[in-house]
Amino acid sequence: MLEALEGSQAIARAVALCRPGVVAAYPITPQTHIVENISKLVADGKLNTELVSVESEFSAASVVLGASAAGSRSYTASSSQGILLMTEVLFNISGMRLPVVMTCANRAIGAPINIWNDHSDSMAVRDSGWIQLHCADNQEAVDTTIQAFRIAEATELPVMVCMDGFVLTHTLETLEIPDQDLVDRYLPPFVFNRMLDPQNPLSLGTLVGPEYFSETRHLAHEALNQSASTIVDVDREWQNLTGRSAGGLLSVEGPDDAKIGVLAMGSVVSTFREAMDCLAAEPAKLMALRAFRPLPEEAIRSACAGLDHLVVVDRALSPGFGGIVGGEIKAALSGMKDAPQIYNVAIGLGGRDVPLEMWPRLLDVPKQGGGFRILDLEPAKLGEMS
Amino acid sequence: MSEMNDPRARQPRFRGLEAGHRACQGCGEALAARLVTESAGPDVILTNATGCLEVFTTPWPQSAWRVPWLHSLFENSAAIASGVEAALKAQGRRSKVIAMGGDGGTFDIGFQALSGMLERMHNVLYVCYDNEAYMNTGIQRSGSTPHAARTTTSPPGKERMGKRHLKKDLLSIIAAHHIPYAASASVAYPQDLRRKVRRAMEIDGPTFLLVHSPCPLGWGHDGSETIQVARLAVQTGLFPLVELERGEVASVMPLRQRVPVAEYLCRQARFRHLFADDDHRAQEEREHLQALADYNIERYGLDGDGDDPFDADGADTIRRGGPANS
Amino acid sequence: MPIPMNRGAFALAGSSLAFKTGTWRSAKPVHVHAAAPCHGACPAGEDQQAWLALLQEGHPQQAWESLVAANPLPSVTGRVCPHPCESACNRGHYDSPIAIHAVERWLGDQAIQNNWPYPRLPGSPRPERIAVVGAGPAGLSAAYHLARRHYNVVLMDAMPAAGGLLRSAIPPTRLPRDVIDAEIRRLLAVGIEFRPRAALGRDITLEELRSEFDAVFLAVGAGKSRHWDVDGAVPADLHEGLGLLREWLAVGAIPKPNAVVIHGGGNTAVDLARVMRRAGVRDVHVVTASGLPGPDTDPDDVLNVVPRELEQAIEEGVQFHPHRTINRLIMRGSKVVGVEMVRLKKLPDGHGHKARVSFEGTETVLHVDMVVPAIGEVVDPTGLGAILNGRDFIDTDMFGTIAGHPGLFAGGDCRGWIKKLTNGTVSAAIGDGRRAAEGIDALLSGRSPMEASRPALPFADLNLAYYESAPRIALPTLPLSQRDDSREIEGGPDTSQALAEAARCFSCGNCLACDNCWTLCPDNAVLKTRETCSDGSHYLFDYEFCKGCGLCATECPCGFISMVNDD
Amino acid sequence: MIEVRIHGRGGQGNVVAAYLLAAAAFETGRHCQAFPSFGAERRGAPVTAFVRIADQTIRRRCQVANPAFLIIQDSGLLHIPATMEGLLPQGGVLVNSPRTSTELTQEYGRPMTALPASALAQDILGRPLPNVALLSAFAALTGLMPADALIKALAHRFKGDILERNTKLIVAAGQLVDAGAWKEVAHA
Repeated sequence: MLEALEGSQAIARAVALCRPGVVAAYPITPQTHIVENISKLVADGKLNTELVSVESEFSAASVVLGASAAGSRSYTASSSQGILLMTEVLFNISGMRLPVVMTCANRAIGAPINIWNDHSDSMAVRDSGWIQLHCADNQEAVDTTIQAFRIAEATELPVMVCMDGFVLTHTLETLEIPDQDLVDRYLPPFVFNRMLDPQNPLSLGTLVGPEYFSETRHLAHEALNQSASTIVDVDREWQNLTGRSAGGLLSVEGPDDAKIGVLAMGSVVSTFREAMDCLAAEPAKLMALRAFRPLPEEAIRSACAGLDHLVVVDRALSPGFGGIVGGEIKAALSGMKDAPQIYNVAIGLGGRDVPLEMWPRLLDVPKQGGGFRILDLEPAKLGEMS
Repeated sequence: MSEMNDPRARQPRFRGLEAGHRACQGCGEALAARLVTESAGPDVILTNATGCLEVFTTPWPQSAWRVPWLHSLFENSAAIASGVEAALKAQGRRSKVIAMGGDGGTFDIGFQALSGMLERMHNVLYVCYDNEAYMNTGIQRSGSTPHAARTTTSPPGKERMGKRHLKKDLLSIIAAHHIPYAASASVAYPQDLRRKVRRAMEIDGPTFLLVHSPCPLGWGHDGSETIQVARLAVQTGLFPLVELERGEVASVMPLRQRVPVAEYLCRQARFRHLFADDDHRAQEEREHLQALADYNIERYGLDGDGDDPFDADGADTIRRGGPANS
Repeated sequence: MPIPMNRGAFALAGSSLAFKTGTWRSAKPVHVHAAAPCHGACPAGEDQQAWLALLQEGHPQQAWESLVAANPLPSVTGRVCPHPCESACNRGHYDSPIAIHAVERWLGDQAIQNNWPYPRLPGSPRPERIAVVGAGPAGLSAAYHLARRHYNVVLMDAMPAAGGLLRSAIPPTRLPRDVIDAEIRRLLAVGIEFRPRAALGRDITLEELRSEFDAVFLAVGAGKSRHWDVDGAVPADLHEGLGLLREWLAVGAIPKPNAVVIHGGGNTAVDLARVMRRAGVRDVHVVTASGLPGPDTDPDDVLNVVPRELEQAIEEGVQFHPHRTINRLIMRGSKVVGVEMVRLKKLPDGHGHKARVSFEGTETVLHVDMVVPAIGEVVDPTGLGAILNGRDFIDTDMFGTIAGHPGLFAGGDCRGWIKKLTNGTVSAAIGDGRRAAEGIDALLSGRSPMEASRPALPFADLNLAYYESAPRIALPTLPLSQRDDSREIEGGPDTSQALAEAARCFSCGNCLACDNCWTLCPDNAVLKTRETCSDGSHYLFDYEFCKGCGLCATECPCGFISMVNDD
Repeated sequence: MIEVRIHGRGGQGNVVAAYLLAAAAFETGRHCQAFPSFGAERRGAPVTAFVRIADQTIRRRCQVANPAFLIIQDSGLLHIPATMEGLLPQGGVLVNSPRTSTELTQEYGRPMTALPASALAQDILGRPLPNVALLSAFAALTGLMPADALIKALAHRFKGDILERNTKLIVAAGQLVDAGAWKEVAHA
């Protein structure tokens, strides 16, 4: 049914449709509304789940780790510092191959403290072994949340659904919330054969020494790589049911003969989609990278075929290196025949507004050339270099 | 082995912790964990903080546990136990969850998660194996390390006499959570320990057990003396065995006769510097520890009144065929 | 093929059993089964700990059967033995020793009351016939142990009834005659042919016995008083102690001087002193070179008397003069009017022995009108011929073998002392009889005799943390005013007392089945068994996993476990 | 697409106003988008929220820089230059003020529509919450939606007495402005 809902509320509804056994909740701006809305659904008897209101994000992650190991579909959400406080546990969850789903309401990382949107948080846990899926709008966020449980449980890998803080979480907009029947058909009950069970007492979380650790890492890497096909399949199945794709691994819009492309993740994609339509600018391809982990190298390469220039948009940066997505895309295209020239910029850091006019500026970047830079930097505000 | 066919399979007790684990000789923690899991029985799910117990029981592909067991991190045993318990509730399963950790994982780094678990009233028994230092990393001081004890991060020297600070009074902090049941126990009193585990198992709600578990390596005593040392800790009053219900002291193990703390200290290398003849600080610190013991005795009313079958002298009396007080 | 890594690196329950931690061990625990000190101290060879254990388990008949496997006369020894077992009892270092004699007496009396049959060892009848000469404690014991082994035994004695010095030298106040009668009657019923009124040298000769029997055990006792004088002086009307006691036991007559000094430190001296005192003699003195029991007295130097008899004698007014000897008789004509005592001690002589040294200047005088020596007896040579060969006693080894006389054995009071085996007590005689039976059986079976010997468990090897102090039972004693010459002075324990006393046993060196090792092994390397293992415990060490920490050995209450190098 | 900016102070229900307006637009079958200016401001500080209303899917997610309409919940905010910033020249300004539209228009040199929303709310709700009254006036001025759509949107959040009083307030406020005065701008 089409509804006008705040993003956080929509996510809470989507989570409820997935019938999680355990939800761990801890507040942090801009994620708070999600757990508030889930709490309200539980309070109103609309969601039957064990809601554990923990004392920290660290425990939130730990609770869903334990609950998942005990065989319950488990969900939590966080942001920013909260994601970083969870870091240790996040690595653990994936290392133990537990199918936890978490929403990351993307937000900058302090200091200086900043509560607004960019991708610093999910980028900081890039290597934690989680699948990371980015959403351009709240419909994608709803659909991806439901898909995430399917992906997680099929692959026994945790999935982080990344949605931009405020820009999506706090935006009321028109979207479709699927029927419970449809979700029930799409998402079968969770069965976990490594479940903690006195009838079949396994030990989970063992110590692995040098003689086997490389193999565990290899298996983790392979598991992430192989999850790509699951992500595609699960999205295709969703599209067959609802008529909507949430973007697979990577979606591409724009004329086939365009010579310039822009690759971006998250809500800026949505703004750029409109900009492509309403602003007069040269023909360009817009690549919406949904799966940052696993990074779909093949899909990116084929999307880049025929391009002369590719502008990679980062919403975070690795000081001393540059854009994180940019760096990865360069690596992904390395050695590609007729690879486009790659330009990397960061924009919209810490909540800086990304207006429609950013689109032509991005298309202008190859003309200016140069290495990585923060495109919407206002040099006047820098003062003395210090 | 020749006497009977596979007697291990026919032991008249449940084995939660199997042989083949890699604890040091005479490990108090291994013993405590064995006793706790035996008393708790098979219908449990364990969580385990990082530490010796986790390391020596589960070097992949082997596990010494015979009950489902989950280890995640150093500081989250209580939190993952919360999650397991929530899942059991969600699924309508009734197994008891037991969270375990050492003193580092309980008094210090895992303290917040523990407090949260207790506050949320999860149906979890938390067992802290208290060996009074970070043993897994090689004997560093923790919040539980007793005053004046030597560790590698509280070495005695010209300016220091071991740990400067006091052992954190964790039980009082636990008591402040007003949980249904909390108790201290010792490996030297296995019957008492078992009884406390059974008691905690019966309660639907958060319970806490602090088990004094000597570490021969860290404390500097022979592995064969683990029980003796643990017994002296109780008999001196340094480690009082008490039971708390909703935060109030419900019962204590009385001391039939006070044993001077020096008898406990002198058996352990971690207190050796307190017996240096030519150091006036040594006696001062010994007296300090004695005063701490006396304080415990007074505070909990540990002085016994005559011979009591459940006092520190009578509690583990044996008779032919088994313990006298079982 | 390496084990393939699985998803999330999980492990299966109990899979650590594949890791054998036993390889870490440098010392291993073993069950040592040391002897309880009571056992080591018992001249009869009883294993008191073993039968106390059976009683603890609630099996009084089995306890008695275990007891009579060594000593067939528990009702007797429970009353008359000076119970060195109790002196040795480790519990004495803790609170007070187990009243072993009281429990022994209770078991013996229970056996009589319930007519429990003496068990025989498994086996089939033996064709050999064995003669036992003398039906005192040693003879009775040897006959019984041989009969237990299915030999044909003929027991002969010069007297009309079996019992020897039990009847002739021990007052009924200590050993009621119905107890002797009942126990001996039941013992003989095991299958012993008793021939009364058959005295060696009078009715039978050694040669006859040797031709008629496959082996002969001589237990003729020491019936002749040892010669006594003081610097050659002997009172004209000298009566020696054992003679007076026998006469009193036989006909009830006892001399009644005003004051008497009895010279000697054994049961005869004390029994006689008490008889005379109760008969009305005003001053009864006992002069002995030994000391009274006490913390400062070396156990080897204590009066060889049942301790409670000594207490009762003092209670009754007998005056003891320990560490003294008679230096001089003060005579008026041939009649004694006093004795001069001097203090002495047994001190090392520099050659590994002890010699009596008297101290000049410590002389004191006792005014008495009678002196009775009770310094012991020697063998009556009648009928023994070359066996005695002019000596006071027959020389044997510990199995009663007499060198140069194959098939001939001796034991009891008639044989020479072997340190630790004999001290002239009933129990020692019973032990002699038992070992001689082994010697005879070994000879007739063509093997070497064996006597199991285990080191005694020192007190320090017990772990006292596991025991509770418990008072020793107090036994009923006849009040002074009611004591006469016939009523038994000390009563026995009732059932609950006997059981309570048995429960006090530390079980030194022997498994208590307390579960401590099983409970406290951090490595699950002690396994409990339903059946008793061959070593007497209910536990097995699983050396595949035992790391050798030694916790079980430290925490074994009774010293049953010890750590040995694991080479 | 119509873009609206709502100015207020923390605690005045600024975001709720934006959400309500968008939800009311949704009730008329339009696409909508509403979001706050994501501040960390506490009660009393000036805050902003944005509303977009369109017939097609709204994809842009940037802040509203050039609103067609301003809804100003506190006339004191008029003194802050940022309040009027970017307003389209022909755009409409609705101000919660006890003063008259004429007075405000004269003072600020551009057309302003005044509504004594706080007083009205105080009368009807018992609390001086201006937002619903302003939304009602806005709906009437622009003709973007009937009062019913606003009441329906409110019904998702409130019920019973509160809903009744707010309904009353909506009706009352709608009557105090010149219905359809901004229609042209709204349909431009």
